[in-house]
Amino acid sequence: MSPQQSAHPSRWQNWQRSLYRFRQSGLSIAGLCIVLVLLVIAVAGTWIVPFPDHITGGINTAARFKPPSSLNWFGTNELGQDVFTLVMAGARVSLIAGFGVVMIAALLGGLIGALAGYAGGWIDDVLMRLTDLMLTLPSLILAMAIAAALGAGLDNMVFAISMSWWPGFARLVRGEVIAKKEDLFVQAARALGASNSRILFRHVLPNVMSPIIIKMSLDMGFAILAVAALGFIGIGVKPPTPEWGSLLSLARGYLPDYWWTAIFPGLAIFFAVLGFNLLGDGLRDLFDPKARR
Amino acid sequence: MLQVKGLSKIYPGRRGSPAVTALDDVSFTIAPNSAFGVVGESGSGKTTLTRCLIGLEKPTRGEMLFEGRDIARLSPQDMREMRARIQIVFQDPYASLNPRMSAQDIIGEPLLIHHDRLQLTARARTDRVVELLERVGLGVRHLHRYPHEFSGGQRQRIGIARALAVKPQMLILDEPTSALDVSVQAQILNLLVELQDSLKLSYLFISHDLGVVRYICDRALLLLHGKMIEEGPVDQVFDHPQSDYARRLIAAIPDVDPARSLHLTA
Amino acid sequence: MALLSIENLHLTIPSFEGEAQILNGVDLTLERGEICGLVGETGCGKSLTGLSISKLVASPPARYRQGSIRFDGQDILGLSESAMRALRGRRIGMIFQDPTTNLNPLFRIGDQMIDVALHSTGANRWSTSARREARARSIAMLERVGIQDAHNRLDDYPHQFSGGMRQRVLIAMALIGRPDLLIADEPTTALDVSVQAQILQLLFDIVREDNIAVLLITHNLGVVARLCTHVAVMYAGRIIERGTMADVFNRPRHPYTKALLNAVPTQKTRKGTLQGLGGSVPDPYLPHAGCRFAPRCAWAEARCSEAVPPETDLGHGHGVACIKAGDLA
Amino acid sequence: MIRFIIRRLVLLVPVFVGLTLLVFTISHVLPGDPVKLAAGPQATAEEIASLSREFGMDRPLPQQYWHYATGLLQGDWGQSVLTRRPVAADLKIYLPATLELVFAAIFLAILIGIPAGLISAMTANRWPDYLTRILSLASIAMPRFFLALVLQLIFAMSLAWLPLNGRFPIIDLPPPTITGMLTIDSLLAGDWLAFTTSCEHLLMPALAMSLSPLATITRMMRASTLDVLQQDYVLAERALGLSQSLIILKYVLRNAFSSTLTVIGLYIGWLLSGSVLVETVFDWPGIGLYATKAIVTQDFMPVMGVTLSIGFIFVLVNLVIDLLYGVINPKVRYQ
Repeated sequence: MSPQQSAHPSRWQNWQRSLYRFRQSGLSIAGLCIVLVLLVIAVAGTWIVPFPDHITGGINTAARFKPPSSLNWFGTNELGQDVFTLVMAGARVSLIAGFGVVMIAALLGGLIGALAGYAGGWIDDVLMRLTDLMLTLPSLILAMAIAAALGAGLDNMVFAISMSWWPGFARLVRGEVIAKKEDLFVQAARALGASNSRILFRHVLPNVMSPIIIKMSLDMGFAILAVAALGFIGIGVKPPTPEWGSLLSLARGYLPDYWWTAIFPGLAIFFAVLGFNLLGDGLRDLFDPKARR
Repeated sequence: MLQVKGLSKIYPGRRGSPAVTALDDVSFTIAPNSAFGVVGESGSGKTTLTRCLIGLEKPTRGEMLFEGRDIARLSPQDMREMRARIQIVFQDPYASLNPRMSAQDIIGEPLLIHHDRLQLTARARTDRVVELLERVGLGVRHLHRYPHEFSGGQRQRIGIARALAVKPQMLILDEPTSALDVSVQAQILNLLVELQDSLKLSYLFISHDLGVVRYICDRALLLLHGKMIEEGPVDQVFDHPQSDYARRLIAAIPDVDPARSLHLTA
Repeated sequence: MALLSIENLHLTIPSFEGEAQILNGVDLTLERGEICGLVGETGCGKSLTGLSISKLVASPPARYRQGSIRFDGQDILGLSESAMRALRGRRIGMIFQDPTTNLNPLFRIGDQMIDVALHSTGANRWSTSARREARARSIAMLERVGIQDAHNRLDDYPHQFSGGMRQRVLIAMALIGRPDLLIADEPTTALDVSVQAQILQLLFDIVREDNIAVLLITHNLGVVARLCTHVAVMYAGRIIERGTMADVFNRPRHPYTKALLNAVPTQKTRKGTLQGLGGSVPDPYLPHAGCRFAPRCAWAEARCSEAVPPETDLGHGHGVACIKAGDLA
Repeated sequence: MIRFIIRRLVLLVPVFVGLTLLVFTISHVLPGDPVKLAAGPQATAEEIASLSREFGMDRPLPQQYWHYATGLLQGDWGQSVLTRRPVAADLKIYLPATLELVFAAIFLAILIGIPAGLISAMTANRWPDYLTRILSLASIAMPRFFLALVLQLIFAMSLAWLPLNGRFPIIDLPPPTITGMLTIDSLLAGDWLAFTTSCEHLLMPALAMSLSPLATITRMMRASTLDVLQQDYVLAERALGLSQSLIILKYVLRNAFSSTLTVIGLYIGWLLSGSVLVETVFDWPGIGLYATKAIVTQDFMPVMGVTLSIGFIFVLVNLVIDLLYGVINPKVRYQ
């Protein structure tokens, strides 16, 4: 039996057991479905939406404030635009923004955390003092200040939020790297004469990936929440691009009689964040079965 | 093979706590193809000694001459080359293997690290790994398995195979069998004895179990709080110890001898 | 009637891979004044046997398929949790392996000891006189296990004690209720050799003075030889040899006991003479017919794998579960 | 113990200095010119120059920082370019309102979260555990501002049980301000009516803000309780015959709570910075609204004032949490 053949049973068996645990928890599956639905909407949004012209600002004042009906599933807003269309289009903005924030924060924070954790000594102190200071600053107000200064726009908003988001990753990665650095197999590698980069990338980081991935999926939800929050305060994306937060903020003025213009964007945010939270929770059990009893 | 002269290591006290003397003027020599035991309880300094020998820590005083060259004062380049000649096997079989690497990667890694000297092709490396697996009593079927699929004894065998990969002259064995069950320990001890003869290795064997040290080693050294209490051939150290600490320690070892039961001696 | 008697105990624990057969018919009896060493390698089920006596194994999910545990005539498995609690601490004491994790780090030693002392007499927790009396008893017990300046040390925290000292505190806690049976699961494994010798001596003195029974669970044959009066060798969830320590250690009859004793390098073992034991412990998830040691046994025959070998008595309590026991001199 | 506290207080000084430096650099690095905005679109270059001189904007940055930092020490937190009102005065009005909201929210979160986490851990994998887990996952996902809207829609607009917004009805007589927190002031003044009305106004916004920390504290408490339950000392305590309730309420609770404590500290910072969301829905006159107005007009003195005050409070609160941790965990105390 050649060596390659024997490879498959062990690795496959390993994944099979983890998938069994993932499938076992209904919540994680629900989370996965929500996230997949979101992805589909974000990608194919403009084609499958009933009133594509509304996305680019088209209005239909005759049909103002229609309650939810078979034609307009979520009713229409003050400009007669179909709320369902706007919410669907909003998914793309939120997902892109959320993904952008998490990626920038994970890369920047991860780098700083890994460097501080691995190098130790004064580098660790300096970087960590800076990270702690950034953490004490109120993240939302900081993001608002940066976004307002740079002017509205998706990329400015993503930059603004990620500036206050990276310290979370920095602290996580630093803690994990410090813990892993003392593991025996890392010392063994050092005793073998392995170079620092080899130790960091071949031994330390692969064993640190799972908590980072879990945090990234959880943070995706919270990043979407932060983007919507900025939109809600009016510092978000330039109209007419639809964004859940700004939709909700506009709709506030028309409560309680035209409640649907507010409820549906709000629910959209809620389900998006819930989806990523459930997925993150499921991944945590997948990677670290001890975590959940 | 290895000459240690007046080795001391003092850790500076931090924030008001007093300095700690981990090693105090330790000297011994290990002849080629011989096994030298270091015995001591926790806090006796045996781990510090290991870390100094493999260059993870710098000693405060003293020399460690390996084939005439002092390990502590080697240039990084020479140090890397030295690392291929002295290898270490750790105590905890579960923590000393990277959980995300297969047995092939683990054993093959030293061949990769010292590729500049060994110049082995990928095919040659795999053959070398399979040969090492068989030499430690495992086989080609274990090549692609991950650490969590091995028993404690099997993992320790992989640790030994990894240490042998770059054909070292000396192995430092840091309590290799104390985490294992009795029957598995016996298998590993026999493997080590056989490897020493066939590969002409010299061992620095660290343990708190006098029975194991006596079985494997020719000479032994007893450490207490970093100081050398006894040193000499195994029989002389264990049968006619000079210091009363050694006598008390040897008496305290629970030997599998019914005659020494508390019920009889009390 | 024996203080403790376990008869044909079967225990299974379900998990992802299936139903693990942990205990496969354990029989064990223990009298006062006896120190019985329950010896076996990792995974043979010795710790779970100990925990079962004090009904600390959570069932569900674990399930006792057959057999009984009788302590002083009471059937343990049938007892309710509150009835069981009345036994724990008062009639059955228990100590564990790692002293660094067996004391709650956030509480003073006194907090826990006084609670245990109050429980052992069933006194009212809130009455100050009961608490003062409990504190006095705790101090007396700490001094008895060799802790100086006990009344001050009572207010110290666990991290201010050495490993050996902490094990002494745990022994004091287990004995404050004057139990008749002490179950010790690897009590000295985490300790240095010199500290281990002191703890063994302490246990020996206590058994002699209080005439209590001790079940010592360990994988260290040396500790058994030093402290135990009787020994029961366990393999794959079953006791395969039992008897007085002298009988079993001087004239082992079961092949597994022989292999274990030969595998320990003693002061006199010469290089190369150590016989290892091939193979590995059987997988608890696979059903198994006949003697579970057969696959690794040098003297195994066809009939060994047909039926589970019954235990034969070779004279004054020296039982061996092996059909060839008679002729294995 | 006292030495431990003093050392920690001394360590705060560099943190405060670091904070002021960081906030100052961030607000000056950002583009946008508040003076031009404040002077209005038609203002001539001359008027803008005089205005910027008046506010010392023309001087080099290090000098400006020195002026600002020394001013801070004497209680002069700078002036708003637009309203010319001293930032310190504004903060004195708006900060207590937000603090009242935040502490009410944290109080609710701890009051419900700790027992809920404990119960859900004790009944692991049975219906109360599943229910709490689903509820807490949902509440973490619930955006505060959306929840505020929904609460307003139900309890204020349709059922009219609670006031729609605002902090205190203008018609009633507010209690004399001592701490600036209406509920406490009315209690101190013994004015029962004022206390009930201020509580009515406080309830919905506090609830909206507390849902997410409540859920997280429940999850943290559940995870740490489960972790503590697996520790050897819990098995040892059971083996000694201690009753389940004694073990849980005395021994497990303190261990589990000590690890949940750090989360509470972090959440106070999160609440302080996110208070604007709930304040906008309920027109609650807190620093969130004050900061947003300033940010939109790029009037960075108030923004710096708000950011610094939140930073200081966050640092102080975390110090208190660390000291509390030291009380619970003796090992930390002796370091």
